[in-house]
Formats: sequence, structure tokens, C-alpha cells
Amino acid sequence: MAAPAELVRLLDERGWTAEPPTAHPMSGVSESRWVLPEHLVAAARALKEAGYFYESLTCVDRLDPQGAFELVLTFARWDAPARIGVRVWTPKDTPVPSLAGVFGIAEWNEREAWELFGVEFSGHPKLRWLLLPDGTEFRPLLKSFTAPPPSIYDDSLTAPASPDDRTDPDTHG
Amino acid sequence: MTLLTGLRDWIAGFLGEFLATWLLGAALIMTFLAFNVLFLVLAERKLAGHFQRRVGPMEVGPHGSLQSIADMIKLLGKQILTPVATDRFVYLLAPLMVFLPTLCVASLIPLTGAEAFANQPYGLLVIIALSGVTVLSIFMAGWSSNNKYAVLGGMRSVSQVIAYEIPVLLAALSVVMIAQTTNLRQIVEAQANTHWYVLYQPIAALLFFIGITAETNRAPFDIPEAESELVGGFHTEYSGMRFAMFFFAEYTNMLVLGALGATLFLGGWLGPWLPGPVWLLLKTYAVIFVLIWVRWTFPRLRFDQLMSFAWKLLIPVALLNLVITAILVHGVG
Amino acid sequence: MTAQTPTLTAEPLDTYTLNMGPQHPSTHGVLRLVLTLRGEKLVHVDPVIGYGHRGHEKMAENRTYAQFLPNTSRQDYLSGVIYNNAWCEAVEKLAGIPVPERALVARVILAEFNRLASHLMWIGAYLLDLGGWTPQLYTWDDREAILFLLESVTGSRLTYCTGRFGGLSRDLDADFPARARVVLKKLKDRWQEYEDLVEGNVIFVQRTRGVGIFTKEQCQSYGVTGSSLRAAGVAYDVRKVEPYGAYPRFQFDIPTRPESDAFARYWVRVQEMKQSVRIIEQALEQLPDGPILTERGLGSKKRLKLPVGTQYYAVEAARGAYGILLVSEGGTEPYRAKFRVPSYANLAVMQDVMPGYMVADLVGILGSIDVIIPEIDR
Amino acid sequence: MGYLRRFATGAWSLVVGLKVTANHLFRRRVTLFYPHELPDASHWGGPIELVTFPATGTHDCIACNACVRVCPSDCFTVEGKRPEGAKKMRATKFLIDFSTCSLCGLCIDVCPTDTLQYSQRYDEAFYTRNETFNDLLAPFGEDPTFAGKPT
Repeated sequence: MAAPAELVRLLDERGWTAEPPTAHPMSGVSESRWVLPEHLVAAARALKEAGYFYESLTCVDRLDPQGAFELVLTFARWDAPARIGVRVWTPKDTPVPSLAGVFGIAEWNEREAWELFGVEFSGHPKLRWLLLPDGTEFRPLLKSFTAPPPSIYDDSLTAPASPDDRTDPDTHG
Repeated sequence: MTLLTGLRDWIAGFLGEFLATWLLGAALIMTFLAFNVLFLVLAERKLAGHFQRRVGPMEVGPHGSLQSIADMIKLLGKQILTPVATDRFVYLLAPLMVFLPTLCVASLIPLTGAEAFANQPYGLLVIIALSGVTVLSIFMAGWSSNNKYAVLGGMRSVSQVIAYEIPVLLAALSVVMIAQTTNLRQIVEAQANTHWYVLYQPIAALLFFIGITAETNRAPFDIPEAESELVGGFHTEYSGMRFAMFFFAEYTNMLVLGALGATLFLGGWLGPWLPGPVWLLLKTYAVIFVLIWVRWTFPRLRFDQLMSFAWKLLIPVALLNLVITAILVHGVG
Repeated sequence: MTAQTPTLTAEPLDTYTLNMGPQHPSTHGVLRLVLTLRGEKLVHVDPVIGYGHRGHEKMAENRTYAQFLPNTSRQDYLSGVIYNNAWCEAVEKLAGIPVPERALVARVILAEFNRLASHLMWIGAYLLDLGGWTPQLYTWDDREAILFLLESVTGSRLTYCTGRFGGLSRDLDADFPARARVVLKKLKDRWQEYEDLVEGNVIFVQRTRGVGIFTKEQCQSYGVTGSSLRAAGVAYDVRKVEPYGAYPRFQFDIPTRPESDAFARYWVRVQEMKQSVRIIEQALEQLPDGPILTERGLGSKKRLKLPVGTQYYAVEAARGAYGILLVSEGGTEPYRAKFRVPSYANLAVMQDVMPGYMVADLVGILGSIDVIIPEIDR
Repeated sequence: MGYLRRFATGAWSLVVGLKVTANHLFRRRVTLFYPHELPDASHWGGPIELVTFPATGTHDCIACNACVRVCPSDCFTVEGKRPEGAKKMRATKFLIDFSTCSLCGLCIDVCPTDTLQYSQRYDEAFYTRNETFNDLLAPFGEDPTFAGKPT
């Protein structure tokens, strides 16, 4: 049950995994699988029961013609060098089921993905800003994002100095 | 002495004998206490430095000896802020009130057998009653600041002082039982005939020491101002000279309670060669040195541990000690 | 003072809200905790993070692999070498850059010294949280010796940037092993003192025993790693479970303790320091001669192009498992870089652990898990 | 009895702690009086500076802009021109915005003539933002390469 190869075979058998939407390889993990969004919670539950912990969630803004996110979740074990990469391909405007009910840390990770990318998570208890100030409208980690809108804070103190303004260091007090 | 007597007579010319003595005494005590605070602050910082393998202040004056004066000037010059939504009257009153009891107590400690500002028959009781008043102003400060940290600090302070007054009182009572008097002067004189009471009452002395550590809000009992939990505790919102008042009171309290401890257990002014007040001061500073040493060694207790330590350990031990003392004094003779 | 209280009716009358931080002496930086208290008892803890968010992940997408090097040590400023090495190793692994033997061992030496410095700093800061001032100065004295040692190799004292793809940018001096052994001896002589002053102290034991316990289930649910997890009785250490770099060739143990309280975390960290000393001693013995860098300016003189792929690379940082997820689309810049920082999970679990304890314990628990806010905020 | 023993060991641990601090009280300080005593900065990697080569007595910056390109935080402003009759360019302006420099040393790695190095200055302090621009050519004075010719 615990070995990653057996576990992903189980996922395959239950029909939770999907064909890879991209040929993008994943390394640094024992096994990796593409999981259909609707089976994500069930797969996570199976992983939790097998003794895996939720290690990380990475959202990647794939420049797909339809616009899609790739969610890369990694699960690892305490007792063996077993890491399972779970990848989810989701269109930009489709919510992904939240794992907050399965793993506690998923709540924060999903809040982060939501505020930085705009991934919607259905069933998340508190989809609010985590790292960015409350009320931030833009999604900074999208590839389409270029510059933040004018800051709501006074940035006169942080305006970059330019070398042409350089004064002689001896002239001031 | 002649200078002082002359000064007193000159003031007595227009204010009367009683007021002149009173005023001059108060002025002398105030001056001494002010210098004492400056010295103690410096001593604390220097000692802390050396305990921690550094040297403390070094820049102002030789070996930093004038650092506290510079700090005092800085505190005097700082802007005094009054936060909005404070209970203004109480807020302003608290720093003034905080060192009044301490001043009163300071005048009650006998300096020598011959001369003293006060020779109260119930001196010990008055001192213990008065030193409990300090906490009132601390609570006033905490409450009026309209700051939750300050309120928490003030409330912790009240419960702490209530808890620790009792072992202090009980420890002092066992001394009273031996000396058969509450007059501090007579307690010291009684020690001249026998040994210092610390030899007869080591447990009481220890309890007393723990009690005054708690009453002066010093580590490991510095819970009312626990910096890492409550920012600054009751004096979070005070700045400049008002903050200095609390500081002043804390260090004066250390001196006064240290002097009381020296009087009760270490024979007060008694000692060879040197004049009485010098001995008293030396013994007081020895007690304060241990206070400083303890502060720079131990972490802080938690609030509930502090309370259970007082109620479940110190007070029963103090009571037991008192009972044994009573049996020994009255039964054995 | 009032924090984000939703509505008046939602808050029961017997509780109140206390806003701890972002500027508070013991929140270790800019963490804000919105506490709901009943008296001094914690009812609910809501960590608010992000005050130090600098957008490291966005920065990574706009810089070449080499240009991101200085950012790494600024995530966790107390174990910068480890993070710096992790980035180098992650890129090396994906790009297939060979690393000389000497560099591998030197990285281990620097990383373990950095771990020692970090743990020493933590002991000092933790005792400061608990109100003991003096141990901090003693640990800083020891840490200073380590920092001087690291400075002599890297040129920096806190935000190291010595790692390069294929080795280190500066070599260890000929007399480095000798100087390192002096420092290690100094440290070993100190253990007894720390035990006398801290570990044996009855006040410290009272403050930390039975405080801040989290269960294995909570650890699994939140992904707690590092010393906090080992103090909960789980012998998980990336250095052992997924050995990387030169670690497989060194003998060391993973200290664990079953209690999972603050004292156990303290004890585990002290034991880890002893193990780090052990690793460094072996590494100094085995330090081979040879080049320290395969090729100077690899990735900086000419921009490095990494093959297409998603790569996860984990190391054991001073606070737990640090992971880098690198997505490359074949360009000279990462397509996406995600940093799985240990403090993130270790702090998140606090929402579950804290309620029921007192305010004074909060400081003791928060200190004991050793969070570094800039790495959480990234 | 167990309670008493626990109490005794607890009290003894406090005494042991006091002994540790008392031991340190009379030992030598480990701190440094910073403005009066200076630390050993021989290995310190401070703000970037130009190397003075003993052979030529000057730097060898050819204004190739490699450092400008590699710098993660765009600290550099480098300008140069070709002295008459020379093959290589030579820097006429070399500014570093030290306020954005993170001392990563990538510029040292890429410099083709090895003319950049860490200085040992560790106590840089500034009063205004503009002072953070280090003119690296200033220590070399007037460049004799361009002497006599208007630049």
C-alpha cells in the first residue's frame, strides 16, 4: 500500500488518473500522475490513508490556447524516499475541488494559489488573501501580469534614485 | 551635620520646627533616592553586561559612569505622549502615585541606632501596608492606558502582588516573633545581642527574598511587564518622563525592599568600623546584587505557575515556618 | 487594538480580541496573530501573514537561473547557505551539471555550520521569548565564531551567495579545517553550560514541558517537518530519507523524542547541533583536494538553458524540509519556481494547536517551532 | 518524598544556573568596541571595487558591460570609450548603486579582465539615497589614457 508504485496503480485502477495533457516530464518524484479534478479529493484521501503528507502545491500558468492552469501537488512520506506528484490540468475558469477538508495545510496553499493566480477552489472554507494585502485585485503570478497598478500606499519614499541626482557626499551636513 | 542643622534652623525660622525637619528629611531622601536610581540603573546595566560577557555602557564618562545621567536627560527631553481614548485623569495620576508609597517607606527604614527619620513602633506593619499600595498605581496605569496589553499587565500585577505580599508578611512575622517587636529599630538592636536573623530564619529569609523579587516585578517574576508577551505591560503607553517615573519607582522599590530585607535579616546598620548607614547601604546593595544576578540568569515563570508557586508552595511553607518559630520561641524559650 | 472582528454579534461577550503583531517583540518579524481570548486563555488564533511578501516566485520568473542566486538566501536569512545550495543543486540536477567532490563536501560543511548558527540563534531567541536574557548572549558568542568562519569562506555573514552552478565561487582556505576545529571545540565545551543554564533549569522545564503538543495526525495534515516533527517522534530528515549531495557518506543519527512539546523541540535541536558537529568533523576529515568549481561563470557568463521539465528538489533546511519546484520550458529563465518552505506548514499547524493555552504559552509555543517569517511570506 | 526530591533538584538547578552566570561575570569580554576597535575584515566581501593591477597601477575595465548584463538588480552604470590608437575600450564612468546591490558576486564571476573584486569596506553608512552611488573610478583619479584630450 505504501510503496508509491502500488499506490499510483491503485489510483489508475480506480480510474482517477488521466492521460497527460502535455508531454511535460516531472522528475524528483518517485511517481507522478495526472489526476482528474473531480477525483482529486478521493485521490488525496487515499494518499492520506496510505501515510502521505501534503508537501506542496504549485500552480503553473500554462499558456494553453484555451487558458489553463496546471496544479502540481507533491505528497511525501516520513519513512521512505517516496514522493508522489499529483498533477491536475484545469481550465482557467473552472473551480477545482478544495483539499482543505483532507489536509489542513491545503487551506493556506489554496488561498495562495487563489490570490496569486485566481484559481477557484470549490468548497474552500475561507478563500481570502493570504500573502497579498486584503482587497488586491490583480493576480501577480499570471504570465499576463506585467506591472502592478499604482500602489495604494505612498511610494514617494521608495521611488528609485537615479545616478544623475548624485550629489557630492561632502556637501551635506 | 552642622550644615544640615543650620539649614534646618533657617527653614524653621519661617516654617516652624516640625515642618522644617519634615521638609529637609524629605528632600534628603528624595535626593538620595534619585542618585540611587541613577546608580542602580548603571549597576544593573554594567552587571548585566559582565554576566553576558560584554561590558555594558562605555561611552559616556569613564567606563560609562555617566550613562544614566545622559539617559535621564534624554528621558526628560522626550516628548510626552498621551494616547487618545485614555482615562486622562487616572492616566496622569498613575506615574505620580507610583512612587509616593515607596518614598514613605524609604523614610521609615532606620539608618542608625542614634538618628533616624522615623522611629515608628509599628514600622514594619506600616511598611508592608504601604508597599502594597504601589500596585494600585500600576493597575491604574494599566487600566487607564486603554490598551489590552496594559490591562493584562495591570491585572497580572495585582494578583501577583496579592499573592506575594502574604509570604513576605509571614516571613517578616517570624522575625517579629523572635524580636518580639514590630519596631524596626528594636529588631536591629535585638540582632546586636544575638546573631543576624538570617541564621535563625534561613527559610524566612529565602521566602522574603522571593517575595521581594516578585513585588519589585523583577525576573523571573517580571510578569506584569513581560516584554516578550505583553510588550511593556502596564507601562506600554507611557513615554518620556512618565515612563521614567515607573522606572524610578521600580528601582526605588528595589532599594527600599532590599533595605528592609537587610534590616530584618542581615542586621541593618550593625557592623564594625564603618558608620551604620554605610553598613546598611552595603547590605542593601548586596541584596540588590543578588536580585540582579537572578534576573540575568533565569527565564520568566508563566503566570499560572507563578500563582501556584505562591499559593501552593510559598504560603504553606511560610505558615509552617511561622508555626515552628512560634513553638520554638514560646515553647522552648 | 480592535482587529478584524466580523460583527458585534458574532463575538461572544466573554471573549475579546487581542491583536498581536505585526510589531511585537516576540512574533519574530512581521507575523500578526489575531487572538481571541477568554481571560488569558486562547480561544482562537488566526495568523495573518504576508507583511514581508516580496514576490520571490515572480522574481524567479524574470531572472536567469544565476541571477536568482542572491534571492535564495534572503528567504530564510538564518540558514542562507542551505537555501543557496538547494537552488544550485536543483538547477544542477535538472541541467546535469557535474559538481567536483571538493565542492560537494564543502557545501555540506558550510550548510552544517549554517544549521549550527541557525539553531544557536534559535536557542537564544527562544530563551529571550521566555524571558531569559543571558543565554542569548552566550549563544550569540558561539554563533559569532561560526559566522566569522563562514565569512572567511563566503565573504558574507548572513545572506550568503557563494553557491554557483557546479560548485562554490570561493574555495576553503588551507587553514580552514584547523580554524573550523577550533570552533567545534569551543562549541563542544559549551554543551554542558547550556545544559546547566537552560535544559536543566527548573523554570525552563516548567515553561516548556507539556506545552504546545501536536499529534502525528496534525503533523501529517499540515505537513510539519524539521525539528518540530522529530520532536513528535517521527524520524523524518531529508538528509537521511532522500540523501542528497555528500550526505550519504557521513554517519549521523536523527534525534527524536516522543513528547512533542516545546521541551522536546528544544532537546531535539540541541541534539541536532551535536549531530551537525559530528557531520562537520567527518567532512573535514574527508575533504578532498581538487577544484571547487567545474567551470567559472557557468550560467552567468553565458546564460544557462535548462531542459523542459518539472523538477522537485528537497533538502533539509534548519527548520525542516525545504523544497524547490522548478518548472522549465527550456528558456534561460525558470518558467515557474515554487518554494516549499518549512516554516509555512509549521506555523499553519499553530491554529490547531494553540487554542486552550495561555498568552504566555503562545509565546513559548511560537518560539519553539522556530518560524522565520520572511520565508513564509517569500 | 518524591515531591521533596523533585523540589530539591529544581532548587539545585537554579543554583547551578546562577553558578554559570557567576562564572562568566569575571571572564574577559567577547565583544568588540566597534568604533575604537575594528574587526578583522580581511575576508569580508564588501562593496564591489575595481582592482588596481600592480603591473599597470590602474584598473583594466574595458567597459564590456558583462557585469551590467548579469547583475540581478541593475546596479551598474558603465560607460566607456576607445582611447586613440588603442584596441580595447576603457571605462569613463563606472557607478554602482550600492543600495540595490546584494553582493552576490556574479559580476566578479563574469568580468573578462578580472578587474572587479570585493572590497573590505564593511561600515558603509549613508545619509542620503544618492550617496549610495559608488563611483568606482574615483580612486584612480584622472585617467592618463585620456589625458590631454577632451572627453
